Amino acid sequence: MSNRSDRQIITTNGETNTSLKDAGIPDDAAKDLLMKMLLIRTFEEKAEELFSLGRVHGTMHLSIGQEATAVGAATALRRGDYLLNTHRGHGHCLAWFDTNPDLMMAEFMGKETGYCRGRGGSMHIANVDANNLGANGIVAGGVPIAIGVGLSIKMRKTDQVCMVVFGDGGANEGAVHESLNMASIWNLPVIYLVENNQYAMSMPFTRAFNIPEISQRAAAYNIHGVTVDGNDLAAVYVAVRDAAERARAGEGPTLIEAVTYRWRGHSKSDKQAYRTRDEVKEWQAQDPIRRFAHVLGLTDAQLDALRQQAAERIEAAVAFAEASPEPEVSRITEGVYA
Amino acid sequence: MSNRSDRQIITTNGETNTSLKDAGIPDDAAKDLLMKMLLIRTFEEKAEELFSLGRVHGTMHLSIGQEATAVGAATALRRGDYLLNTHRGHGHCLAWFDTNPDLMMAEFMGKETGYCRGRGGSMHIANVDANNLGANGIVAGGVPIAIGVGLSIKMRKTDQVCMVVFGDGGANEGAVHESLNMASIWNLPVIYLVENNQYAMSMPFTRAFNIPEISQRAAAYNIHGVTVDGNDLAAVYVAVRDAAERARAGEGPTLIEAVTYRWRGHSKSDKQAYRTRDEVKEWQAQDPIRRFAHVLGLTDAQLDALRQQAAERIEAAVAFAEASPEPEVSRITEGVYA
Amino acid sequence: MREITYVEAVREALRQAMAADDRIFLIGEDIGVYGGAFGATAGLIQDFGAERVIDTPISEAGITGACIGAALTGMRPVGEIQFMDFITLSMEQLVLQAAKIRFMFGGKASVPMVLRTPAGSGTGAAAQHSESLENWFVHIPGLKVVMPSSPYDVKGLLLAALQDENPVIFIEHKLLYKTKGPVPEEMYTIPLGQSNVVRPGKDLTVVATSIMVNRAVEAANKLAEEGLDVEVVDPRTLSPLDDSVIIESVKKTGRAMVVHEAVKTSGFGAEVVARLNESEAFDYLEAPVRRVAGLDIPIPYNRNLEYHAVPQVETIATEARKLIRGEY
Amino acid sequence: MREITYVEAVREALRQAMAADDRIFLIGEDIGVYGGAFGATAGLIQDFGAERVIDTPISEAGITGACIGAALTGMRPVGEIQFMDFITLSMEQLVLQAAKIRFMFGGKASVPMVLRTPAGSGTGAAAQHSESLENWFVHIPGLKVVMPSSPYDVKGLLLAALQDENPVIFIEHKLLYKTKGPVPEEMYTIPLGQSNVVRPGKDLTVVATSIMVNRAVEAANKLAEEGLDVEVVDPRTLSPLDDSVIIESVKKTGRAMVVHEAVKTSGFGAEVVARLNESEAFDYLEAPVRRVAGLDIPIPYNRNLEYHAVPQVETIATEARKLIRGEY
Ligand SMILES: Cc1ncc(C[n+]2csc(CCOP(=O)(O)OP(=O)(O)O)c2C)c(N)n1
Ligand SMILES: Cc1ncc(C[n+]2csc(CCOP(=O)(O)OP(=O)(O)O)c2C)c(N)n1
Ligand SMILES: [Mg+2]
Ligand SMILES: [Mg+2]
Repeated sequence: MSNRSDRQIITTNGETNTSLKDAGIPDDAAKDLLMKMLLIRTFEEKAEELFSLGRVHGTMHLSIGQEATAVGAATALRRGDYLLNTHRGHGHCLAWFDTNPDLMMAEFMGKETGYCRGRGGSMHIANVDANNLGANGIVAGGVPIAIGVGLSIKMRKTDQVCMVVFGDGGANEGAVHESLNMASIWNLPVIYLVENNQYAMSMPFTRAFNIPEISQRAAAYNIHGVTVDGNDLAAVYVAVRDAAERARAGEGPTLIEAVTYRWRGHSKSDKQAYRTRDEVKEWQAQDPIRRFAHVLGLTDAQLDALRQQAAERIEAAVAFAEASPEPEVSRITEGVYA
Repeated sequence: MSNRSDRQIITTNGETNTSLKDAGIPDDAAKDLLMKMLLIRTFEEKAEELFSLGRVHGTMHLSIGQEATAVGAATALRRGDYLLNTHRGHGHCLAWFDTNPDLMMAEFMGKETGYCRGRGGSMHIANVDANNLGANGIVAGGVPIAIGVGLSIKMRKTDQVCMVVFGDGGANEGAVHESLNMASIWNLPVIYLVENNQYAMSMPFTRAFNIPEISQRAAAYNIHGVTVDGNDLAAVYVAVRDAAERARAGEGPTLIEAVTYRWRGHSKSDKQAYRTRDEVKEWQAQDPIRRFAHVLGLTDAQLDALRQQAAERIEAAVAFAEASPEPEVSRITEGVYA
Repeated sequence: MREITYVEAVREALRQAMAADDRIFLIGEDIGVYGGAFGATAGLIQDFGAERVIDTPISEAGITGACIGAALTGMRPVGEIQFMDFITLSMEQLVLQAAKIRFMFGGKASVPMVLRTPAGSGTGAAAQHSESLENWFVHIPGLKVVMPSSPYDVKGLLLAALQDENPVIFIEHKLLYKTKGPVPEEMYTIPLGQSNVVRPGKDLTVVATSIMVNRAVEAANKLAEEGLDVEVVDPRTLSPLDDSVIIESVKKTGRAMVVHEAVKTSGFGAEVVARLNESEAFDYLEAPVRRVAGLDIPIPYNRNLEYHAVPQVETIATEARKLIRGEY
Repeated sequence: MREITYVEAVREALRQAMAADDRIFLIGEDIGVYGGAFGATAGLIQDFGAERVIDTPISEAGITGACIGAALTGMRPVGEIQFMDFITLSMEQLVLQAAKIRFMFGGKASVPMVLRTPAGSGTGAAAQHSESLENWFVHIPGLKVVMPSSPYDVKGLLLAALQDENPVIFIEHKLLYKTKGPVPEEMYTIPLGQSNVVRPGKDLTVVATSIMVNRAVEAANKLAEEGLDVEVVDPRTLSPLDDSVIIESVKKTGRAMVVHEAVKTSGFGAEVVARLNESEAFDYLEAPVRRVAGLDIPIPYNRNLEYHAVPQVETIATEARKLIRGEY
């Protein structure tokens, strides 16, 4: 048993990055990964801007600062695997297979051309054709669903895996307990990725938990548990890759805790009275994008050039979205039933 | 942390009983405890008889074979402490403070004189005056409620504790996860007593769990966890007494797993296709009542005499119940609102 | 025609559907060797194995999520919630996920799952094992709600539900399981969303659901001896509700009564009353539509109280008589 | 009189009640330093400390259970469910425990708790953050359901709920939080179970709940310019429902309309229609009672679709006009 729940701890100290060679990530591929992180960062910065300009309504949850977890995780999986995403899901969605930023931005802006025809919005973006089963407005809402995806994979006898993402806050929902137990007793090919970004809205991880690492809970179900530096792309990549290998080999689920930090407020209406500017600054010093650029040995100029490329791609997405039609009110009742 | 979740394992081998001296149970008191177990056994044997004679309707869940857990646990607590009980709760109810078998039997038979005026029945017997907050028809239904009782104790600054009982099956409900976590982070005076009687209806413990002991889950919340021989009254007594002491000292909750066995079917409609007669026989050989009588050095004749006394008390309860009036239909809508 | 019980009809539908479509599997508590709390799945694990008849831990939210995830990825799950009361633990997954996923995803996904659950009182199991919560689900767009009253209907409706692309809440009744009736051996479907005139009559329309259909028919037969001619309509599918049959019936009889076991306040009966008011039947109403339903109380344990908590044949007959004779 | 906002009135009621009764405490997600998702509890943790303003992990069933256990043992808990949608995770504790404990225990226990939660759409948060599920709870005996529409009412009703011995579901509306109105500074209560004539009129009775009361009054003022005189009745407490005021009003006006944001099918409007049918008001009805409610769809994200998913002032005015003019 103990061997099934041994935990490799990787420090969040920005200096100690997992080397790409150890991770088995070829340098040329690495550049694309950096680009993906930049795409996420610029998508969300643009989303923020559009929101403050009043060009989108509602609310949104930005994952700025958490890009390494999203890109590291998706990169370790295969086209055909499944994703169950969270309310803070722009990053995972953009990092996932075949995602088109145009359709994402169109959905974000509530347009008919969006992934969900403007019916879902930021918290519900899905691309079912690519087995991206959607973001979820309900904390841990996708976690029980992962049981069914895992069962379905087993029954269809494919070698797919299902990755379900949730937050530190979500980890305390009862449904997570039921899901982890069922995945364990049935040995399901499910990867539970907990993004521990230190807060659930205003609730600090340290007050919502009486344990130092969420991955310790894996032992309660006798499954693999591991805590990794969520700001170290290669570290996340390794953890998810290993979990996927085990899952495909019929060795069941893994609980991965990616330790990271939310740079922005929880949502647009957050005054952040629950944390200090200094704390935010400290974590920003570990910017996963700069860290990865550092690993790739890029100069600031080179990084800025890439950032510029990303920004252009996102501008194109905004242009596409703005040129897209609004949903027709006459079709408002469509899509309730099949 | 480790010291908070160290687990003393006590074998279920019938020969190794915890000595009363070690447990600090005086011999004279011990005799009353044996009597309590006999009262439970005879109450349930009578309940079974009344049911088969068609004199009660509905269903019931018998705890025959689990008496040591009920009596050992209640004995370790104080008048004024709280009990949240299960659907298989006759034993805990009879073992609790100030319980009157007459009113219990009357409730079981649906009479106006019953604890719940015949509205609740076997699955809902409560004696709120004695802080027995009731049995529960919902598996683990009392577990979230325990959080509130614990909070209330803390806020009222009393030295009470709350014991919530649930089964191995109940332990896999999501609400248990939420409750254990909240009790841990708030350090609540709650004792979680899991009666692992090897089955949840037809589901064997070994198939519903991928861990050898439920008490291991205490570590997921950094609380005390212990597994004891649920058929060894003194062992249960010691575990609950220690948990209560810690709780009163402000050291928070404990998860106690009492390993025992359900002799009867799950309910009256159980063909028991999921287990063998031999397995049942093996466990019956560890009859907690005989084991305790053995510890007390009683002869069979002496034990039978006590059994006779218990039977007479239960007969009196039946007589009281049968002489009691039925609830009046004209008062059917009473008690919905205060 | 061959007669079998309601529970046998459920089992036969499941067996035939599983044999015909290997995407279908069953998941729930004690549905394997135990055969289900009421025997609905008895023997199926022997026929189809533990991979397709899956016993679960006691985790209702997990069971529901398992159905949703499997349905989203090409399977046809049939979940069992052992008692309808426990569906209270599945509400988030059912209402916020299963019912809304298709709409939220712009119509680009579907969740073809069936959640079977037994409702109703009369078993002496008291307030936490006797719920009739169907109207909650009728209130949720995206869900279909089926409530069969006979062995024939339960087989045909279950087979139809298993072919439906939407999440279907399939509500059986504990006291109906042992009732017998003619049921074809072959597979057949009763389309969801078709009300059924169970007994024709001209003096009064009684719209009844689940076990109340049987009680309404019994009451109608009694009243027939008094020369009163009652029509009994069984919606069978509460959502989507086929009110055309009900409206036509009321236009003919001029009087209507709704009967259900669930508590009266904000129960399904209110929706039927409102539909009739909004329909052309309103002008044909010679008296206000009456609701005959469960008392606004939890189900009591005591057998006699339990009996009086929900409509019985006598209740229905008395109310119907009054309504026809204009004694209000 | 001093004017404050709806959310300030909620906060003032909580602050005054907590100062007066130390059995009262607050428990929920982000209600402390954050002040609640909509600011309802802002500043209370500073005044009363973390022992009486308890931030919880994200565990809605746990929050609800915490309220029940505390209420059973002498406290007066006020739980907050951050969005009404998430109450789907509390259903077992609310419906099978809180609502039934008193009855199941023969009337020998009580569960004096208040569960506050914001409902409704209009914030662009889409289908999982816009639910209006009040009618589920009206269907559950043992629960009380309150839905205040003004700053004055929300303070008086919340103070009354805090004195009630029963579990009360207290439903606020996100779009009402910023609305202003006159509110006395001192403590006062509005008894639960009293409907309120918000605007007198003689041509039509509009029964509206929560934010629809404001929209109905606005619509009525428009129609006044056309010489149409609409009476608006706000039940305020949906359970127990004081239908006497509604019935009297309809006997006077001869016409009735129910307006709510929740989806129409099996919504609270149906119950009002049924109550009117069963009452003496039926004979005064010159036209069938109309329901104006949310479309039978999940709330869409797109702002324009969201706007059209629920009744707006124009919708109410148009329907009222038709009803008065007999244009159906
Ligand atoms: C069941 C449920 N409860 C509460 C909320 C409101 N809410 C949305 S996000 C959030 C915090 C989630 O924290 P965490 O799981 O750590 O994810 P993060 O936002 O930090 O990425 C809360 C309380 C919700 N959406 N669903
Ligand atoms: C939420 C819920 N799910 C299912 C049931 C039906 N049920 C009643 S007892 C039981 C088995 C409980 O097993 P366990 O918790 O081990 O207690 P035991 O019966 O063994 O004492 C089940 C499935 C229930 N009452 N409540
Ligand atoms: Mg977080
Ligand atoms: Mg058990």
